Amino acid sequence: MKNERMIIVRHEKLARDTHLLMLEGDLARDIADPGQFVHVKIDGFYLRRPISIADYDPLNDTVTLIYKVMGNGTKALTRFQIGENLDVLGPGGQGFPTSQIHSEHVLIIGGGIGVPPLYSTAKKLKENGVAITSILGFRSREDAFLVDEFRALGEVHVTTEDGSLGRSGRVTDALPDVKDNYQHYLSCGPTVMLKAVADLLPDKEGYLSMEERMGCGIGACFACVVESKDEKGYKRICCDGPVFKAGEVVLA
Amino acid sequence: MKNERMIIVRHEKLARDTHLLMLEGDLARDIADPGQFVHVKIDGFYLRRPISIADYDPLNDTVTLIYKVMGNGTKALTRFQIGENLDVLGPGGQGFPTSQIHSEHVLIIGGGIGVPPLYSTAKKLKENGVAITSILGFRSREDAFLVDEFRALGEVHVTTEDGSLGRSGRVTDALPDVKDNYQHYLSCGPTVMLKAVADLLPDKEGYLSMEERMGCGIGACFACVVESKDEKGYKRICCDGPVFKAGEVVLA
Amino acid sequence: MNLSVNLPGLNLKNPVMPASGCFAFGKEFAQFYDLSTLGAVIMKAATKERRFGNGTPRVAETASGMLNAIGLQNPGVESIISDEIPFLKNHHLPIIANVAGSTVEEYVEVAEKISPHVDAIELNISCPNVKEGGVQFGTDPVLAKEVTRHVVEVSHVPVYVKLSPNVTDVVEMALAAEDAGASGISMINTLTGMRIDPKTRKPVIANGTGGLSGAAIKPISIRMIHQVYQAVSIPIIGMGGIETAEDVLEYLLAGASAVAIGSANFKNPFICKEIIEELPAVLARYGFSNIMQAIGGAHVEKVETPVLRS
Amino acid sequence: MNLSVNLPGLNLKNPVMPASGCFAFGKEFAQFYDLSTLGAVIMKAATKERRFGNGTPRVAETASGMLNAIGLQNPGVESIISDEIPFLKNHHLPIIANVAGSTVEEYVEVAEKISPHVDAIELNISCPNVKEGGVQFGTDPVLAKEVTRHVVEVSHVPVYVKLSPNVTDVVEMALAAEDAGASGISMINTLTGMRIDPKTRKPVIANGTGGLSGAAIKPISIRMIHQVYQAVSIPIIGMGGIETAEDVLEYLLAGASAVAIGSANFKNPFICKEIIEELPAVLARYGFSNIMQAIGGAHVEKVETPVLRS
Ligand SMILES: Cc1cc2nc3c(=O)[nH]c(=O)nc-3n(C[C@H](O)[C@H](O)[C@H](O)COP(=O)(O)OP(=O)(O)OC[C@H]3O[C@@H](n4cnc5c(N)ncnc54)[C@H](O)[C@@H]3O)c2cc1C
Ligand SMILES: Cc1cc2nc3c(=O)[nH]c(=O)nc-3n(C[C@H](O)[C@H](O)[C@H](O)COP(=O)(O)OP(=O)(O)OC[C@H]3O[C@@H](n4cnc5c(N)ncnc54)[C@H](O)[C@@H]3O)c2cc1C
Ligand SMILES: Cc1cc2nc3c(=O)[nH]c(=O)nc-3n(C[C@H](O)[C@H](O)[C@H](O)COP(=O)(O)O)c2cc1C
Ligand SMILES: Cc1cc2nc3c(=O)[nH]c(=O)nc-3n(C[C@H](O)[C@H](O)[C@H](O)COP(=O)(O)O)c2cc1C
Ligand code: FES
Ligand code: FES
Repeated sequence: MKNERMIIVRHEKLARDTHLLMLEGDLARDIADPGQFVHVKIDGFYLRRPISIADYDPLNDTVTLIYKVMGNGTKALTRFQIGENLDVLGPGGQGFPTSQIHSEHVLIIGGGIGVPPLYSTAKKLKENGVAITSILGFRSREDAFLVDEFRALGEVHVTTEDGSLGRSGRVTDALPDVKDNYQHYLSCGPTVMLKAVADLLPDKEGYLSMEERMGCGIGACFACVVESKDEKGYKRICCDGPVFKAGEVVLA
Repeated sequence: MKNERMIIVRHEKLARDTHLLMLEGDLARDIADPGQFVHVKIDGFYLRRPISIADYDPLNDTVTLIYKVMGNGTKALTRFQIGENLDVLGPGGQGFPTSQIHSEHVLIIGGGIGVPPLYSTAKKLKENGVAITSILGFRSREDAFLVDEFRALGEVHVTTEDGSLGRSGRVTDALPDVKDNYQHYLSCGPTVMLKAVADLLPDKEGYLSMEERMGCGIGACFACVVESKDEKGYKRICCDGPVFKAGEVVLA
Repeated sequence: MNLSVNLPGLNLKNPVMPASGCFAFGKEFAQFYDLSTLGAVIMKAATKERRFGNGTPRVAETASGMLNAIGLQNPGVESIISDEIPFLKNHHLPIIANVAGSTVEEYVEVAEKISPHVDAIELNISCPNVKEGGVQFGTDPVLAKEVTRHVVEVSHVPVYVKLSPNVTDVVEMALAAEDAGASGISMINTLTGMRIDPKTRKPVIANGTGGLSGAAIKPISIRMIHQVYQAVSIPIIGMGGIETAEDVLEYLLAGASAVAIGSANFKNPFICKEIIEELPAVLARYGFSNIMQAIGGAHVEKVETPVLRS
Repeated sequence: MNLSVNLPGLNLKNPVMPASGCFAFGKEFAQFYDLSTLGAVIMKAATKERRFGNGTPRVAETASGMLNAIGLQNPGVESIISDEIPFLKNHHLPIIANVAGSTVEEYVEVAEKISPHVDAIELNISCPNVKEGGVQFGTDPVLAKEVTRHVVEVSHVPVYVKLSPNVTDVVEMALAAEDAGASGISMINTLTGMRIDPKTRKPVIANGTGGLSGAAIKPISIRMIHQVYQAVSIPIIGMGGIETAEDVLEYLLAGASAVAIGSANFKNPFICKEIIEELPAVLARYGFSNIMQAIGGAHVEKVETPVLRS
């Protein structure tokens, strides 16, 4: 893991309150798996903000983040300009173990701002010859992003809560539309969604990317624990996760 | 008094750790007297910083400040760029009452960063036909600024503590060099200096500009009081001052 | 949206007022906006005699806050009545007198004199910045009860007791005030703190210690109000680090019926007015259709409606 | 410059160590720098049995600080001895065990077990985040004295009692610890605070309240250390909001003989190392030729040398 000042090389709006931020720095070379995250320091805020790595290019030393404005920290982040730098700690945690997913077909299920980490994951799997079907859920048409990018990788089902794009409803409502020819599913989104997904797909092997408020982001403070079913009884999302095998942790 | 976002139109280094900052805004038109100050908010710092108005031009809506880096707030101020804006409250307090100083000759005595407010004062007096002699004291040659500007207004005596420019010593050491043909003296600098000056010139009418740590800067918190010899017993530097008649306040 | 809140002695058109000591007697702020915008005004502390206060420096900056040790400088209760209150009366808004003292007798005398001229008394038993008395009334429930009881007896208007956060058990102090007849609680005063200047090797503030205020202390105040709300049945005026309308809502949810804004007036002289203007929109944004719904809202068990984070 | 400080049980090559609970057992930070750089290390709290701790969220951000309610999650004293201490021993630096409990018996048992494996004990009678016990030991001098006495009796190494700031009179608590045989005082633990989320109308932290740490609390800690230094004759390990080498100097001047850095490790994982590197230059800049001159420096009356501000 590195603590580096990364240069902003792209920063643009993708959808309502949703921004793409491309950073340049050595840290890009340390990324082991898609689904890892970086911990970003924003001036004036005491705690760092965890943001998933949406894409990365170790050859050009770039890391792409996609973030949504949820509060004052992410709002302040929107004001940073190309050429300025950001204090970034990472890459953190365990991502989706793409090299160990020996599947023919994988189902991707992303909810809202849970979509970004799944993008580089899907790309990587596709490169490895895995077929991809995706379900992407958003609140509304204006919140949707990366839909075309996922279409380039395979079949895509979109859901919106208000029906303004794709099917009306939640990601789980689209599950019946998907042909049952996948061996693995990979999901990221709010915990309630992950739980609903895991409950509906008990027979598939799944990987879930979780979120929790973090202190250190490196495994030292025990802020981000989730109950697990192993002997130790807990996992730290920041270093044992954020990606876990479905069933490994207790989704409350 | 106004609370205004003023635009930075000039920002340059004048001497060691000493910077000139020219701001543009309506506030310039409200300045009644040289020697008033503005109260500047700097992002990330809880309290505003009081800075004297070194010069002002109500026709072009500009206010010039000269500040020295003394701590973290003034250090952060150096990073502001032309075109950015600053939250400024002012003009505050009572300046040097130039229109009431009916003198033929005035002695200006400025110590270090006490020099700036005396500049517009001296200019104004000169415009009113008053002759100016100045004593300007600095720590060292590298700290000196505005010397040429004061020379343009009249006779100047410079002192430096290390003797690297002008006379070696303090401003009071230069007093014997000054011909005793002035009726008023105006002084700004650290309180110990003001006291030494006032003690040495008991028979002259003098005006002293004082400093104290401030909370509100508008007269409401009573952080900046100094003992006075009137019935009330105190003066607030931010609104009754910062300029007082010598003898009006107790210089501890 | 109707922002009015009725508290003993105080019919507030909105729940926002400047905190004692941060607004003097209003004159300086009247140049920035019409004071009648305010829910009420809490005046600077009044003592029996004129006080000069502490030596300078009296303030110091801290991370997200400040220390002050003004030392209750004020012109004395009689001068406040004759020279300061008339100006405020012109603005037709409820006036709260902050009453300080070093002995029970002084508190009683000041309260007796000033109460006919104001709408409520804020009994300041919590100023950490004066050596002779004041503080121990705010940290000892027996003394707190005694001084409150005597002041309530002589006061012509309801008494709000202003609590110190520098205690092990703030609930015990609140209960003592309630028992003694207080009509409300005001909380919190400043936390005692210190900064040392490495250049001089001495405390920055001439008095040594000072009272910590500002955003830094908000979590402590919210916690204490949340505790006291559960224990007492009189209303709470909450304060400590309020800088936004969201902060006001956080105080209401914790259990405050009204709020006071102190140090933030120094950063932004318009702060009280701006927050009053923003408050209706902020209440609406979080689903409140009137202000009473918010007061104590954190104590009611609500059904959680988890929504898709999108 | 020689930065070494010798305290009971602890020969520190420099006075800087990570604070308990903010550094786990060192492994995570060992990837960033060589732990032997540190003056010492204070481990995460140890209890008798393994503890899962509180529900999540366990942290919340505040102005210049944070709240936490981890709830003393730890693998239990035996696992710490067998699985964690050996790693730290490899780095050849003094190790301090933070001992927690809910009963005197638990404190004693943990101290007895762990003390042979460490250089000192930090007796945590001040964790505000566990419901069953712990807190009252930190707010009641009689209980504090009792638990300290028993732990000192069984411990093989010097005991530093970690004080809570959530008290009316911290000096009384420090004296109780000293009387009971403590070799030093560690201060301060976190201040109890709360944040309420206007969206959910509930406390942000699952536990309700949490402990406030970070720069926000530094003035309170400095004040308390300044008070305690004058009252006790045992050394103080100071902590609360340290972020720079200047902050360390402020603590030394107030009366701390060594310092611990907590939450700032989360902002900058290199913070302890960087401060250790900067400390000699900072001490020199303010006129100190060794570290001992700074300790308690704010208490010595110095001649003021006013200089021309220029
Ligand atoms: C492993 C991980 C990966 C994430 N990836 C992304 C991503 O790719 N894109 C994206 O937009 N968001 C992502 N998030 C969520 C993101 O961290 C929060 O939206 C963000 O921290 C909110 O900060 P704020 O200051 O705007 O909000 P505020 O609510 O003001 O933040 C207050 C505090 O709460 C924390 N917080 C608030 N919401 C969350 C949350 N959902 N998860 C964790 N901490 C939170 C903040 O970090 C901060 O400490 C991720 C979270 C985690 C844990
Ligand atoms: C009426 C008045 C006019 C001034 N005019 C000028 C000027 O024209 N140019 C200039 O360079 N300086 C001037 N000063 C001093 C200037 O305000 C301080 O140097 C500045 O506030 C230091 O801020 P800092 O953050 O760099 O230092 P820090 O020491 O980090 O500041 C910490 C706190 O102490 C306060 N403080 C520190 N030194 C002083 C001081 N000497 N006076 C008042 N408050 C202080 C700061 O405002 C801040 O609140 C003036 C002060 C006053 C009262
Ligand atoms: C400069 C200053 C002076 C104060 N004077 C008084 C006072 O006279 N009486 C009083 O009860 N509280 C006084 N206080 C405390 C405030 O009223 C308020 O309780 C405290 O500052 C917390 O609110 P804040 O964080 O919004 O400032 C003073 C605070 C400051 C900063
Ligand atoms: C996440 C976290 C966990 C903590 N855990 C402990 C603990 O287990 N034992 C303890 O004595 N103090 C604990 N503390 C308190 C710190 O050791 C320290 O006293 C406090 O945080 C103040 O220092 P700081 O402002 O540098 O963080 C914890 C603090 C934090 C932020
Ligand atoms: S955030 Fe500190 S352990 Fe995960
Ligand atoms: S700074 Fe508040 S009265 Fe002068």
